[in-house]
Formats: sequence, structure tokens, C-alpha cells
Amino acid sequence: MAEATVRFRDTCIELAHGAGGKASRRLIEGLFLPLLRNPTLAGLADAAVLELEGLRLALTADSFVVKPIVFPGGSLGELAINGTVNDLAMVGARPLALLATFILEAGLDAGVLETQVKAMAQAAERAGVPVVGGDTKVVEHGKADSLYVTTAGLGLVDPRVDLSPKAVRPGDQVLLSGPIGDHGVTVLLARGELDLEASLRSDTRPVWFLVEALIEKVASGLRWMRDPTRGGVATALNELARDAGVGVVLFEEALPVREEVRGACEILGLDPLHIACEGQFLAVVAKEQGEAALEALRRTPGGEEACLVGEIRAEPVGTVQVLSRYGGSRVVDMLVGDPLPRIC
Amino acid sequence: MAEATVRFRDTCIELAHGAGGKASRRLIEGLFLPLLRNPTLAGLADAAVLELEGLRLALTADSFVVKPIVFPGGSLGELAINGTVNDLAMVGARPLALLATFILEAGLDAGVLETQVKAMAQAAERAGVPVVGGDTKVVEHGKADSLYVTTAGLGLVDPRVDLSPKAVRPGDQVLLSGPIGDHGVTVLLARGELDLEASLRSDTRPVWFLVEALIEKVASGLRWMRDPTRGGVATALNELARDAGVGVVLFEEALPVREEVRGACEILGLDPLHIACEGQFLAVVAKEQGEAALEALRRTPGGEEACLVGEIRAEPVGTVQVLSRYGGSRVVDMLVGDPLPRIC
Amino acid sequence: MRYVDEFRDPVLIQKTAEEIRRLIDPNRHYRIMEVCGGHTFSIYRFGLQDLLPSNVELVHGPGCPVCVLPMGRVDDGLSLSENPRVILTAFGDMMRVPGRRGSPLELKARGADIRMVYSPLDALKLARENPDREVVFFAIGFETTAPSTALTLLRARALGVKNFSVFCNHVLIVPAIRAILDSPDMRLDAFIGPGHVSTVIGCRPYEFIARDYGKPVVISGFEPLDLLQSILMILRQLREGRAEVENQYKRAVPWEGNLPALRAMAEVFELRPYFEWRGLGFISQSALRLREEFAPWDAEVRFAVPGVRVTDPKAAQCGEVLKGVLKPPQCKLFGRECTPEYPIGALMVSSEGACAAYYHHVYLRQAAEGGTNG
Amino acid sequence: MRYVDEFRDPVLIQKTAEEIRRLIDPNRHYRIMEVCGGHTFSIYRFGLQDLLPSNVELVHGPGCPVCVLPMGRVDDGLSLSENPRVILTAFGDMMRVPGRRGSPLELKARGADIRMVYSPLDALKLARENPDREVVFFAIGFETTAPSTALTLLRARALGVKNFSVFCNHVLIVPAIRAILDSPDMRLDAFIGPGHVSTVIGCRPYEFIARDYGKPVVISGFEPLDLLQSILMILRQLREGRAEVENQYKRAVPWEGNLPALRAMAEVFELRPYFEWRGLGFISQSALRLREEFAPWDAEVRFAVPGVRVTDPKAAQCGEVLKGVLKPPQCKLFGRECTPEYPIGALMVSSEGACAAYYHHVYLRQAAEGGTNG
Amino acid sequence: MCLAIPGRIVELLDENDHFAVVEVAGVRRKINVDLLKQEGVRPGDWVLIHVGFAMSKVSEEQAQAQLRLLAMLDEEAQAVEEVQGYRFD
Amino acid sequence: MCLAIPGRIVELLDENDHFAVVEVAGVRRKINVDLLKQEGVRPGDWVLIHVGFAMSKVSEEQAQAQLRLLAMLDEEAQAVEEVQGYRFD
Ligand code: SF4
Ligand code: SF4
Ligand SMILES: [Mg+2]
Ligand SMILES: [Mg+2]
Ligand SMILES: [Mg+2]
Ligand SMILES: [Mg+2]
Ligand SMILES: [Mg+2]
Ligand SMILES: [Mg+2]
Ligand SMILES: [Mg+2]
Ligand SMILES: [Mg+2]
Ligand SMILES: [Mg+2]
Ligand SMILES: [Mg+2]
Repeated sequence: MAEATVRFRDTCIELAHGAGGKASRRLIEGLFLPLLRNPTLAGLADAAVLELEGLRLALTADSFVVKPIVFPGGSLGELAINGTVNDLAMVGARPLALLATFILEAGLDAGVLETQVKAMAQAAERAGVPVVGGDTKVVEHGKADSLYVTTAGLGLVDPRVDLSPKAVRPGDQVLLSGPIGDHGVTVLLARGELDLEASLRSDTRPVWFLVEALIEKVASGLRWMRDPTRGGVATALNELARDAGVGVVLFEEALPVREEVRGACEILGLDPLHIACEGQFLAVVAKEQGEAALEALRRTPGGEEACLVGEIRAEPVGTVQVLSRYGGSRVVDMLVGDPLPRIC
Repeated sequence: MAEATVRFRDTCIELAHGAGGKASRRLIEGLFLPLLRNPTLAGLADAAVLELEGLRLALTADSFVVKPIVFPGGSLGELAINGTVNDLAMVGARPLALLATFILEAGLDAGVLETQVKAMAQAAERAGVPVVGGDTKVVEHGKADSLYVTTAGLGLVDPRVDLSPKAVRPGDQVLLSGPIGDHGVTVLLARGELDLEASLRSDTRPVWFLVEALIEKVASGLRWMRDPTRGGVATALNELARDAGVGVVLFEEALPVREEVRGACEILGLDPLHIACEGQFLAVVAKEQGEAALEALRRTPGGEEACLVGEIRAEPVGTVQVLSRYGGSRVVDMLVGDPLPRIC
Repeated sequence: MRYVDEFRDPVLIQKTAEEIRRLIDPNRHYRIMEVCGGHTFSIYRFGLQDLLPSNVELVHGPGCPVCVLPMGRVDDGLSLSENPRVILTAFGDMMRVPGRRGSPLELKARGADIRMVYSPLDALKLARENPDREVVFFAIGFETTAPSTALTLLRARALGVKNFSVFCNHVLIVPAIRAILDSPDMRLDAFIGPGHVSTVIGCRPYEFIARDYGKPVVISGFEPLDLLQSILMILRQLREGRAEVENQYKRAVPWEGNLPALRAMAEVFELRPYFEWRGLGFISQSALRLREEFAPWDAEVRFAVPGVRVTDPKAAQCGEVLKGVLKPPQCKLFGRECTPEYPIGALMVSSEGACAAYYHHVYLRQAAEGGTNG
Repeated sequence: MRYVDEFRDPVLIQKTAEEIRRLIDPNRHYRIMEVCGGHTFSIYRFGLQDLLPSNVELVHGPGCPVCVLPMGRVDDGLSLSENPRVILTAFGDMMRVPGRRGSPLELKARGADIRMVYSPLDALKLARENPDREVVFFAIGFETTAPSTALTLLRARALGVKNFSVFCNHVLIVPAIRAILDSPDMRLDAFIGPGHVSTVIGCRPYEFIARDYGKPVVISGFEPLDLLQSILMILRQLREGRAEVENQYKRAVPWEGNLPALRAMAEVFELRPYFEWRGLGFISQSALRLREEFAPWDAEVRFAVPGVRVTDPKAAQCGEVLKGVLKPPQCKLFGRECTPEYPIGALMVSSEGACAAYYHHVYLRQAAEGGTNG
Repeated sequence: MCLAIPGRIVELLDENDHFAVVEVAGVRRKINVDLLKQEGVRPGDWVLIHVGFAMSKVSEEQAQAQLRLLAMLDEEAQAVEEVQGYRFD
Repeated sequence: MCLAIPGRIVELLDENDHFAVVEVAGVRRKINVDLLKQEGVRPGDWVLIHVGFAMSKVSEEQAQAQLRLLAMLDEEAQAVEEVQGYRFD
């Protein structure tokens, strides 16, 4: 193997390297991709797609380490199923099977584990995907935080779609399946450290049903999809802008953000565009089919709040801009580091 | 979903639940299987097999948490690749693609990570499998032990084989690809706590090449395979004995154990049959083809030390017995708990 | 009335912007300093520069508490976390500020027990919950924040909490403005006054600016309409040749400020004879320290603080940017060695820092417009 | 000569077994107690029962150090780990022994700092490496192990290590044998003497068994040939009506034992007036404690040890099994409530414990032979 | 500097009125209201919140006046007069 | 009880001969040899190891004698005599 060029220069791993923003990208592009390079390597895509005897198979895996493990509207286990189902969906793949591995901390209450596995079983049933295998490791007390779950998924890419940043064209429309930031803010508040309370629930859910509706209606016009998890909408679209060589424009007024999410972000000096969703996705569709796509989403249960939030422009390449009603504009970058409250 | 019956009654997770022995089996059979049940669920098999458009796809995942992360002859990263490749091989599947997810401890030296990813890249190349995707999470300092890696693998089951405990018949022969216990003892000594030294190396390696040779030669006579990782040969064969409803007999004199492994086991009061291997496998073959199978293994580079170690008997059902030269016999159970030195 | 969206009304914003355009002298260049980092952030956040004529230049001032903290003070504070008994607490704003041996986040990654708090009261609570540990609060901020530290210390004393202390870095904005006015580089026409500081100190402390230096001051809120109206009020003063202290932010700022807050500060703090500001150097009577009566809660008394002085990297021009003498991109490190991912100066860390704000909201767009190599 | 495989030679094993068969009286039932758990383990490990005539019954004795420790002592030791400064160290053998609130492994799983050591010297090393912690060694074992604890304590004193201490549970095998001989249930014909204990105490201490109770004693090694030869030697004595102490394990056991070991023990330990043994009850002068001079290293002096007495579950018949009165499967809990996975008594934990050995090597096979429901 | 956010008092928490619950767009937090002792706060009042403390009361009257004034900016003659009148006095 | 294993001394480690390296089937460990002070140990000696201490020396002579004796068990007449002679004296 030719000696690969590792460009990652940070000396020490920090939380930011796992937060889905710039530091994550630096680690992936600077270390993982050069060392593991091969034609199929998914890089920053949600899932890898692999040809086998005329079929396109999608493969993806994610580890889940969220704290607390139970929060309003969901749990680590539920997230672990939905997250992987959604990553398959984002490449247009119907989920076929999941694997789940567990890293358990010695001393974990067996009831806690049971609750999480039950949540996984229910989520898998809701998503219509079997968990076909897995693994369990136990580490010493204090060497993990209760439990970490990794799920991997296999899916079959719908033959009608061909999704890629490269398929995105100026004029295309940017759709969003529903309000953003619910998950991230819910979990931030559920940690309890900030002493903030709100009746918010994580949006964790499988989105394959919505994607399927989209494919049925506008397969030919569907260019690209992404679930804006860690790093939020801003990071997902910045990656698109860079990878596709386009500019993305968002209409501030059109962005769906629940009042409580907006309130928490105001208090903490955070931007909802950087906050994680776990049950929403962005889709870029050809302008001619935008209307039909939106209608298809809105007609599908769970898609009622879908909306047109922006459009693709030829320029400025590699940026995401937010336009306000009154004519102001701002550039929104990828998340830098973990989202940290700005307070004083 | 009908309410599943959880039979797992332990109140607290301990290291033993991840050690691959009885406690692991209790957790898997008592909690995971009832909750996640579905026709394809692999249970305790190395990999799940799934039919898709006439193909048999194998799926498997394992998490790797070994300490120390570098030890003579291997590393956590190398293990993570080989372990998953081998689990695919054990169901007769040629490995097609791997996924790798990382849980990193904040504060991890970037050089340590780079070394591990390099080891993974090299192991993947040696095994001839691309790593096509993955994920990285970072947890707070002290919430993991350097790094944990999970790999998932997709393989294509060779159409000529049909492996299952149910295919095993009295009279079949039990083959072993080489000496046992090298990995487990190497890692135990590498931890340094016991202050023992020996020039041992982990046996970690991909075994697909050996399995392929076996399939080419005796596909029709191949009944079952298993890589005796955590829990060792004793646990793997006990599971076979129970699942197949047969008795397994091992010939003490035939069991290949390196001198140093035997020495360490004597000092620590451990049984080599309970010690993990990471580059060996057990194969049960029809008696008529035992000779040919052994020859096929021995002719393949890395298979020179393969040997016939036992046979399948109709009785006593569910047990593994070791017969000594002088006519004594003992029953070897599955590993109970983690292997603990017996000293005083 | 929710006091947010009402002040982002597009019709009113356009009206106010139009009035500004109507009012200015196209042949004159206006340089207006927004003293407060919160204003800097709002200006970029809401794209207000897009609404202003090109000859109205907004100059970013020193009102970003982490930006003006010299690296030596950061190191001093972080050194406390080397004591294994100490839990060091700080606002989220501090967590990425670089010290010589890394930022609080980096030290935390390597095992230091450093925790983010939303309020100094949360740090006090942590101390009561961890009686066997020493909780130190790394206090930063201007007059807006100092009263909360003061009240927290009064509470700690009243409750008899002995394992809580404060590493005090509270600074005062008025001496900093005077230092800028006295700087020979000074070329400013007026000031947008800090709205939230003024809820505490009121409007009177700015009068010397109008009186002695002849510069208009308008104390402003933080919403788009607030800032545009404040600029309008400044332009009117300039056009009419007036120099006065005006209060645009009347809904929140009383002319006299907040007396209980000022009293609490006076009870707990005293002026330091001098204090070093990043870029501005030593400014006399520009910062607060704990009074002797609060020595048991003063981290600088209770622990050995090295008291290091660290000079900024030579090429870093944070000081010039803080004074408004240079625009961020005029620093040679800007966008190259110094980026939000790898900040060299604190101005590149805080989203209120002039360099970070400029980087995200102006530089990235310009770079993109100038081609993909930008 | 490697002193292992040579003593597993199939030809010699067959020869010796044949000689045994030749020698016995087919109409007599022989009950021979192997005192030592190491022998119990070897007997099962090598399948030696298969080689013996069915009327030669090997009865398992009390020589398993974790088996004879009453649960109260286990709890006392484990209670030390509740002190967050304490690192509790123990041999691997102890780690699964159940206390009332769980085994050391379970407590460790829930966060206690309990570590396995291979040698008491490793515990001492740990103490020197962790000067801010208290390292306690949970000492168990018979006369074989006691000298190592004694030498370690002498070393700790010589090196001035102050954060090391020993929770002493060393017991003496000879008083236990006497207790068994005095038990009204006693129906034994002879003893296989403990080979490794005898390297320390020599052969003399067993003479009372031959002299006063008329029972042959053969001190034996642990390899198949050793045990078979010892049985042969016993059968010869019985046949010839002799009752003597014989040393089969001459290659390792000197008649006089190990004087430096005995001296070290005498320097560090003194006899406890009485000590409770699981199943055997209180036996006077059957255990060791640290002499007063070693109080600074005595965990029972330095820490508050609750001194709990815990009675075994009613149905558990560990005591009867330990005395050789019952065979393991005669306990009502055996194989049902009490299994190696969920042990109730320590005899089911240690691979030297009679119940665990019987379970793994006899019961499982019988269960399998009796059908799949076993 | 000094991020401060308008929130509405929804509940006073203790006898001595040290603490109150505020709500910002549906998000609630306990804050200290000692700095508004003199004026006193009541449920329904709006306050500016900074690092867990209420810093000042927000006046609806002043806010309405400001918005009215700006709304009249294009009613020129009147506006000029009003804006001048808005100067601090 | 008391797992003890024969190992060969391969090296004496310190001046006072407190510690030595033993080897068991290729596995080495530092052990304490204080209990064999009187007899003294040298590289090549075999000792019984227990919890990190050498407990006793292993005598090759005695081992050979035992094996010889057992080998002659079927040479009956002689054997009987010898085995009786092996009785402790
Ligand atoms: S670019 Fe960096 S170094 Fe230059 S002034 Fe800004 S913060 Fe300081
Ligand atoms: S089966 Fe269990 S309870 Fe019964 S004697 Fe054995 S160890 Fe004790
Ligand atoms: Mg995704
Ligand atoms: Mg994924
Ligand atoms: Mg839910
Ligand atoms: Mg994902
Ligand atoms: Mg596994
Ligand atoms: Mg396997
Ligand atoms: Mg697997
Ligand atoms: Mg290797
Ligand atoms: Mg595996
Ligand atoms: Mg991912």
C-alpha cells in the first residue's frame, strides 16, 4: 500500500472531533479517508453504496453515546435504530437489516439495559427492519458512561434514484421535512446542567416512509438528501455547498423552528441551524418538481410540516447564506467545535 | 409487538457478561433474543445470513475494547478488522465490505489513533476487504478507555456451502486450524499486571483464505465452523454440542498448545481451552472428507499447523469431553465469568 | 409584546434604513464604534451592514470580555485546574479561549475537571453539592456580569460555603473607552453605547465622552431596529453638530442604572489600581478585585496563582483590532494562521469577537465570491 | 526433567492404576480424604476417578482457602472497599466468592476499587505506586501462603511503607484435620496429605493422625502419577495394617519443612485463640493474626471492620461437604439454586471447591447421560 | 458582551423573593431577582435576564413608544419633530 | 489449595539474592527467593513457585527415583520389595 498522506495535525482528540462540525471533517478528511481510501469509501456521506450482481446495496454504521440515555421523546436505543435507518434512507435505500453492538459499563443496572433494548426493538418494529445480529462487550466500571450502542445497517437503494452532491444544479430547491433543532435542544436541556425547562421532545423517528413517498413522486428530480444530525442544517448544507461546488441560500422566514427551540437558542446564544435533528431531513429537488415533492411530503403522515427553505445558486460557491425578509444576509458556516452556550 | 419474555435475572452487568462464556449466553438468550426476535436474528452465530434476490448475504458486527490497545503481534485496530472478516468467513462468506465506527476518549493522543487506523488499513488490505464507511464519536475524558472500535461486515455466502449446527452428525471430525490460546495469553501478559513475560504473539489474522481452501476442497462435507474467540475452544464447542444436540470429544494429546501458553496457564491455573484465539477456527467435517479437509488446510499458507482434534458423538448430548492418553476423561464446560487466575 | 420579533419588523427596518440613507452626507465618511461585542454580533447576525450606506463604517470596540483578557490571566486561571481538588467553572464563552497550554476545552479533554456553568450561582451550587472539592468560578465580564458575581459571593458568605471561590477578572468598560479616546490613533466620530452594561451603570458615566471629547454616544439595544435607530440618532447629532449622551434603549435602561447592583458591587469589589487588557495594555482603575473581607472566597488569595505575563504572538494584532485601529482582515494572521478552527487571539474565538464575526460573516462570503481558493 | 509431563506418562499411569487394582480388597470400601483442594482439582482435571476401582472413594477435604472462609469474613473484607481511599487487593481466587452484597467482582462492577494481584508483593508495589491511597491485601490461604504474606509485611516494615495493610485470614490445616477426625460423622480410612503446605510445615505435624487416630497419611504431589502413587501407598499401609506418615512428594517436600518460612511466620503472626471456619464452626488456634508489632499494617486495627457474622442459607450444606460427610450432590441446592454461574457457597466458586469440581467434572456428564433435561 | 434576553416572570419562588421562574418563548428557568428588589417584580412582568439574574425591567410603554416613532418615520415633518423630541432629556 | 508450579531459575537479580527470574515453559517472572536462603539457589535449579515466592527446591534425584520405582511396578517381586523400601524412614 502506498504510504498515505495523513494531514490531520491536531495533537489531541477533543469533543469537537466528534461533534459533526469542522473538527470532525478535519479528522475524517485528514486521517480516516487518506488511510482507508478505496473507491467505495463513503467519506462524509450518510451511507456507502456498493454494487453487487446488479443490486445497489447501502451500508452505514453509527455509534451512539448520547447523554442522558433517556430524554423526552426518545432514548439512546431508539436513536440508534432511527439514526441508522435514516442514514440508509438518505441514499435512497430501503432498510433491510440492522446489527447492534453494545459496549456496557460494568455495574450497569440490568433494568436500564432492558429498557434500551426494548426501545430498540420497538423502534426497529416501527421502522419495519429486523435486528439480525450484534455483539456485547463489557468494560470496567468507569471506562464507559452506562452504555454505548453501535448500529450498522444494510439497505437496498431504490433503482429509480441516483443521489449525489454532483447532481445538484443551480435553481434546485431545498426542502426540509419539518422543524429543526428539537432533538439537540431537548437533549441539552435534559442534561439538567443548564436548569432550563421546556416541553420539548426529541424528533427522533425513522424517515424512510417520507423518503419513500418522495421517491414515488419525484424520483427523477431528487438530487441529494441529508439528515441534519450533529452539526445541524448549517453543517449539512455547507458540506453540500462545498462538495457540489454551489452556493446555498436559505430564507430565514421559511425556516421552521419551534418557539421553545428558538427560546432556548436565544438564552444560550446558539444558532438553531447548528442544532441536531434526529427525525428530519433536507432534500434538494429539481425546481420543476419542487411543488410536487413538497406535496408528496405533506400528504404523508409525519410530513405535514415540510417546507421549502431555500434554493441552490451558482454562487458564491461553497457558502450557505441566510437571507432575511428585510434584505439583510449572513453567511452561516459549519459548526466549529461543540455548540457552546454564549452567555456573558 | 407481543410482549416478549425477558428471562435475564441478573441485576447488574459485570465483566463476565461480555466475556463470551455462560454469563454472555445468559444475557443474549435471556434478554437480547427475546426482545429483538425475528427469523433472521443470528443469536449466537458468528454472522447472520439473509436472502436477497437469490443471494445469501452475511452480516456481522463486533465491538473491540481490548486493553492494551497494542500488544505483541497485533493491536485493537487489527483485531477489529480480522475479527469481523473471520466472523463472515465462519458462515462461509467471502468478505465484501467493512464499516468501522470509533468511540474516542477526549484527550486521546492523535498519534495513537493514527497508529490504530493504519493498523486497520493494513489489516483490511491483507484481508482484501475495503472499509467503506464509518463514524466517529468522542466522549468526555474518563468516559472511555482510549478508544473503542466497532466493525461491521458484509459478505457473500459461498453458494456451495450450507453451514449450521443442525448439519453436524455423530462421526464427524473436529478440525482446528492451529495452536490455541496465543491471543488470550499474549493480551493477559501484555497488561503487565501479572509481571509475566513470554515471547508470545497474538494469532490475530484473517482466516478467509483458509476457509476458502476448505470450501474449494470439501464444500459438501463442511458442516459448521466457529472462531473460538472469547470463551475459547471449550465455549465454542459447548455451544455446538447444545445447539446440535450432540456430544463432542476432544483428544487431549492432539490439542495444539504452544509451550508458553501451556506455561502461563499452569502458572495461573487457567485452562487453554477457555482462552481466546483470534486467528484460528474450528471446523466440523464429514468423516469421509476429514483427511482431504486437513490436507487442504495444511497446504494453504498459514494452515500448516492444522490438526484433527476431536470427533462428534451421539452422546452425552450437550457436553464436551476431553480424553487423555491414559484413559482419563473430563468434561469441559463453557467459560464461567471472565478467566480469573487461580493462585492460592 | 415579546420584545424580540417586534424589533425585527421588516417594514420598520426598511423605513429606518431609508431614513439613514436620507440623512447622511454622501461626501462624508462616518466611523462609529459599537463598544459592545453583543452589538458586533448583532450587526453580523442580522446583516445590518447590508442595510447601511457604504460610507457608514461600524468599528468594533473592546466590549468582548474574553477578547480583552490577556493570555497570562487565562493561564493563571487554568493553572488552578491542575489542583486535583479543584473543579474550575466558567461560562461557555471561555471554553475555547486559548491559553499557552491549550484552551479550557483542551485541558478538560486531557483530564482537568473544568465545567461550564450558565450562572455563577450554578458554580456555588456545585460547591455545595461537592463539599470535598474546591469549586473555583473563573469570573469574567463587564459591569453587567459583575453584580451577579457579587451577589453570588454575598450568598456564599451568608450560607457559610467555604469551598467556593472566585478568580476575578471583571473589567470596567468606561476606562477602556477613555483609553481608546486617548489613543493617538483614534479616528472615531461617535459611539454606540453598551445597552446591557448600562442597565447597571446607567447613562451618566458616558457624559465625559460627549462633554470632553465631543463625541455623540447613543446607548442602544441589540435588535436590528435598536441598532438602526441608534445609528440614525447618532447621524442626527452629527448632522446637527450635537454631542450628547442619548438613550435609545429606554425600554430596559434607566438613566440612573441599577442601584442594588451598584451597591452589591461596592460591597464585594474594590478597584484594582491597574489591570492589563489585551491589546490596550495596562489601564488604571479598569478592573475589580475582591475586597479583603472576601479573601476566604478569593481564589487569588486561597491558591497560588503563578501571575504569568504572556505576550501575544508578534504578528497578532488583536490590540489594534480591539482599539478599532485595524479591521480584522488587516491583521497578517487573519484567515491564515488564525481562524475560528485554530484561533490565535481570543477575538477569533468568541462569536462576539471582531475577528470571528468578520470571518464568519464577511470573509467567508468574500472568499467564496473571489473564487474557491479563498 | 520438567517435572510436569514426566508425571503424566500414560504408561506409568496405567501401570500404577493396575497395581492399585491388584492391591485392593474388592469387598472393602475405601474412603480416602484428599485434604487439599489442589488435589481435588487434579483428581477431576485428570479424570483420575476413571482409573480407580469403584470401591476406592476419594473424599474432598477442607483445603480450599476461599471455601472455608465464612461469609462474615468476606463481608468484613469487602466493607473495607467502601472507603474511597482504599484499593482492596486479592487473589483471583477470591474475586467471585459471594458476600452478602455480592462478590468482589460485583462490587468492582459497581465501582469499588478492587484489584486482582498475583502475589502479596504486587499489592505492596501498588501501595508504593499510589502513595495517596491505602492498599489493603485481603490475605487468604493456608500455611503455604502465609509465609509470603509474612515476608511481604517484613518488607513493608523495612521499606517504611505506611499505606499498606493486610486483612489477615490465614488458616492452619492441621487443626482443621483434627476437627474432622474428632467429628462424630467421621468415616475415613486415610488421608492424602497436602503437598504444598508440607513444603512449609514438613511432615511431622501429621504424625498425630497416624499415632492417635490410626489413620495412614501420605503427603502427595499434584500430578496424576503423584496422586496414584499416594493412593497406592495408602492402600499398602491399609493392607498391611500400618498407620504411618509417608512422603510421596519427596522431590519437593523436606521432612522438616522450610525453616525460614516458619521463622517469618512466627515473627509476623500469632495464633488467634479461635477462628470460625465455614461449616466447621469455631476451631481453636486454627488461624493467624498479625502480632502487635505489626499493628500499623493490620487492616483490622487500622480500619473499622464491622465483624459481622453471617449464617449460610439454611439449605446450604457446605459444612457437611467440607467435612466430607456429604458428597456435593447430596446438598439440596446443588445444581439447582447453587451452580457455578450463581454460586451460593464458596465451594461452588473455586475450581478447587468440591462442589464446583464435582459439578463440572461429574454432574454435567451425568446430567447429559441422563438426558437433555439434566 | 453581556448576552441578555427578555423573559416574562411566571412565578415568584420564595418568601423573600430571591428567586423567580422566567419564561422565554416557552423555556423556563429559575433566576435570581435580587437586583430588582427596589422596583419589585410580579408575575407578568418582563425582565432582562443575564447569567441567571434579572438585570432590569422591560417597559412595554417605552417599547411601544419606540415602535410608534419609527412607524412614523416616513410621515416626514412629524417624524423629524418626534425624533428630535426623543432625544434624552 | 496452594497452586504451586515447578520453574527453573534462570537469573539471580540482586546482590542480596532476594529476587530471581524463573522460567516455566518459556514464561518468565521475577520471584522472591528469600525462603530458600539457607539452601541457596543458583541458575539451573528447579523450584516450586507459589504466589510469587519460591517455596522449595525440586530434587531431580528424588523425581528420577520415583519414576524408576513406578516403572518397575510390574516387575512384581522386585517392585513389592522396593515400594516397601520407599516407605518413609
Ligand atoms: S486575526 Fe487572530 S491574531 Fe489577528 S487580530 Fe484577530 S484574533 Fe488577533
Ligand atoms: S451445592 Fe452450594 S450450597 Fe450446597 S454445599 Fe455446595 S457450595 Fe454449599
Ligand atoms: Mg446522517
Ligand atoms: Mg451512518
Ligand atoms: Mg419517540
Ligand atoms: Mg447518522
Ligand atoms: Mg461478537
Ligand atoms: Mg466469532
Ligand atoms: Mg460478530
Ligand atoms: Mg499481526
Ligand atoms: Mg467475533
Ligand atoms: Mg455518522
